[in-house]
Amino acid sequence: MVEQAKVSPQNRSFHQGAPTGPDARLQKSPASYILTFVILFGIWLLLSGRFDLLHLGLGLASCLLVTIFSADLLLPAPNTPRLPGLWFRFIKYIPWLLYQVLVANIHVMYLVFHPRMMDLIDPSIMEFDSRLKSDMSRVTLANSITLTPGTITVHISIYGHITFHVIDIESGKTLPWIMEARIADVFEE
Amino acid sequence: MKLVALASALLCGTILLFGTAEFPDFGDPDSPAASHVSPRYIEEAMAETSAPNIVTAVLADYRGFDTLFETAVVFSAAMACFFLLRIFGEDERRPSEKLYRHLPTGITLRIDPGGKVPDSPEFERIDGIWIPHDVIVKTTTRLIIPFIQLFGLYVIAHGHHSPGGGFQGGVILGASVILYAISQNLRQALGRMGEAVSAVFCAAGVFIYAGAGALCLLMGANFLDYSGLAPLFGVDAIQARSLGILVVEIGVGLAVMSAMVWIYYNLASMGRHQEGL
Amino acid sequence: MINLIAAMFILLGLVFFTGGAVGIIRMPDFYSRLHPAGKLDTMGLLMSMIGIALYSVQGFSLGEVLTGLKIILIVVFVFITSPTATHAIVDAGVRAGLEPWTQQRRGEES
Amino acid sequence: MHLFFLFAAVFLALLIILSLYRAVIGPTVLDRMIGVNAVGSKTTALLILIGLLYHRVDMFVDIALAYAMLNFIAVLAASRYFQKRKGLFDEIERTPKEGDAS
Repeated sequence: MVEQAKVSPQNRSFHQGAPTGPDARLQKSPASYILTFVILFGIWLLLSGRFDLLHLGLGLASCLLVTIFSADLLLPAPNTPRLPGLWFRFIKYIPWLLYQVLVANIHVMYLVFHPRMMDLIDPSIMEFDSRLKSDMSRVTLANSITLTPGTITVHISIYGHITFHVIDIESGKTLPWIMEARIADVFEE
Repeated sequence: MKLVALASALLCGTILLFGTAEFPDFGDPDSPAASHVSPRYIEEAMAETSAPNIVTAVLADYRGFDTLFETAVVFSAAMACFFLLRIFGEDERRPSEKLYRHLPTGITLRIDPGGKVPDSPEFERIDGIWIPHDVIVKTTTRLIIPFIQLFGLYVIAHGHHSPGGGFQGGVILGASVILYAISQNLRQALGRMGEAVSAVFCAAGVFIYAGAGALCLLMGANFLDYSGLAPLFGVDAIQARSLGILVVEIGVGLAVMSAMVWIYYNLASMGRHQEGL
Repeated sequence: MINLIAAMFILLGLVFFTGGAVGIIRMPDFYSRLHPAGKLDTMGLLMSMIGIALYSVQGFSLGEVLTGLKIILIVVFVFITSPTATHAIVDAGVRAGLEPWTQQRRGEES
Repeated sequence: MHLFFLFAAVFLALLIILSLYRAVIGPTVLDRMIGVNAVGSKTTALLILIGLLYHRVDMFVDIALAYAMLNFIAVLAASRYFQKRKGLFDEIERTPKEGDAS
């Protein structure tokens, strides 16, 4: 019934790379409550589209409930003065990411429809050490890598060691490194 | 065993198919439902309850009894899961050793019964079935759970105008809590919404529904005839029916949400509430 | 005019969707199937949603703009969750010990 | 334009059948999950196309959003379940060469 812990290939090596501090434990602060409430209420207005008193009142009550349940989930211990700049830089990062995703998509489309696909693809597993520190930036990197066709993040260890699967060597050669530099700029690390 | 299941499913299907022969034809304009019931709902629902979504009006107002007992069925399903599966006390096959992971180094400690438990925030208690330190899933779900919950509440609140209502919104809310339990672990989910809380909410949902009906009785109207609540809300009878539907939907949503979460807790941890999926 | 642009976007989205569907049938193993499955579908969804949003925002009334924004909300949601779902599946595969298919393995088999 | 949406919706439905092939045949459980995930993302687009056909996009957007959410939760739960509980290992041993598809 109980499968004992299997050592995965990634965990086998306790190799180099600066160990990070512990996850910032989920903390509740007044700033995070207020910010969460404002964000949620904006989304509510978008969803609802009705601005009479009853629905606005229901919206206030719902946002309050969700804020109480999960303010520490959305913004654990926010560093409030830094946030607007971070969001602005993140929004600037998105068009670049979309462009890269589009280019990579066309590459994978070419592979998929090519009659001799089996000769063109050469799947392999690559890895590299990321110098990103915080959880958020690492997750952004991992999801960006996964979103770009041709590369999938398999594992990201607590040291920031990233393992990813590539469909052909071309896809994985340069892109993750460029991405890492960009994300480091966004998160100022 | 598969053959027995297949045979019984086929048998059931055959019986049901034979039963349908007695039904009126599909879309038959002379059948009782199509000649009396549906036209009345379609023509009068908007004027009588001011709910543009006829399905909601039928579900929560015209056929309120039906929905009341559907909610009761959901509640009793959760109760049945609890009585059948819940086991109190420690698991004798796996004595109460505890596993802790030191986050900065990734080293796992095993603490035997009676040992000293580390209480520094650098340690994280992990499941014995070995949960990977999957920072991607954890962080992403952390970010989207509030929005899923907001959407669930939106679906409950806008049952009058858009598809949705208590059942759908309750399912989305319950799914958000289950998502939290899947992405973190069962213990943290229990800390956020405990077993007692889910049980009380589940009963409270049914109570809100039945209580709204009983309140109508007290105000001198029929059971679940929300127009009797007009003096309480301070509006006319039609608006009162609309608000009554909303109150009932909230009750249904509460019951469905906590029933889902409660059933999940019992099923995922095999009744012990120690380690889950 | 806007209709034409919207139709172009939806067609482009359908092309990406086709790529995803053909890809998960043609690719040799589990890991490489994930590439078209997770990502081409996401791109197809983005393209077709942009087309539909353009088509439905023609009147510029409040309700239509809100509907368009909701469609964009779906795209944002899928762009956050789809990589996570892909990662969860690939993680399950690695933990189960599935070996990736490579050109080398192909040479040994044939 | 209406006709165009109709044909697009029918074409998407055909693509769903194509993905369903992987969900039914797929040599391992994980292949089936890929199939289900692909069907889910196509269905989200299909729902909104249906909304356009009925001229009620505002309603179908809600349904599509709920569908996308539940699809994500389902895939995540299934992958966790097979990771922790179910005999993924057995299944892989029974089909040693799933890589020899032509």
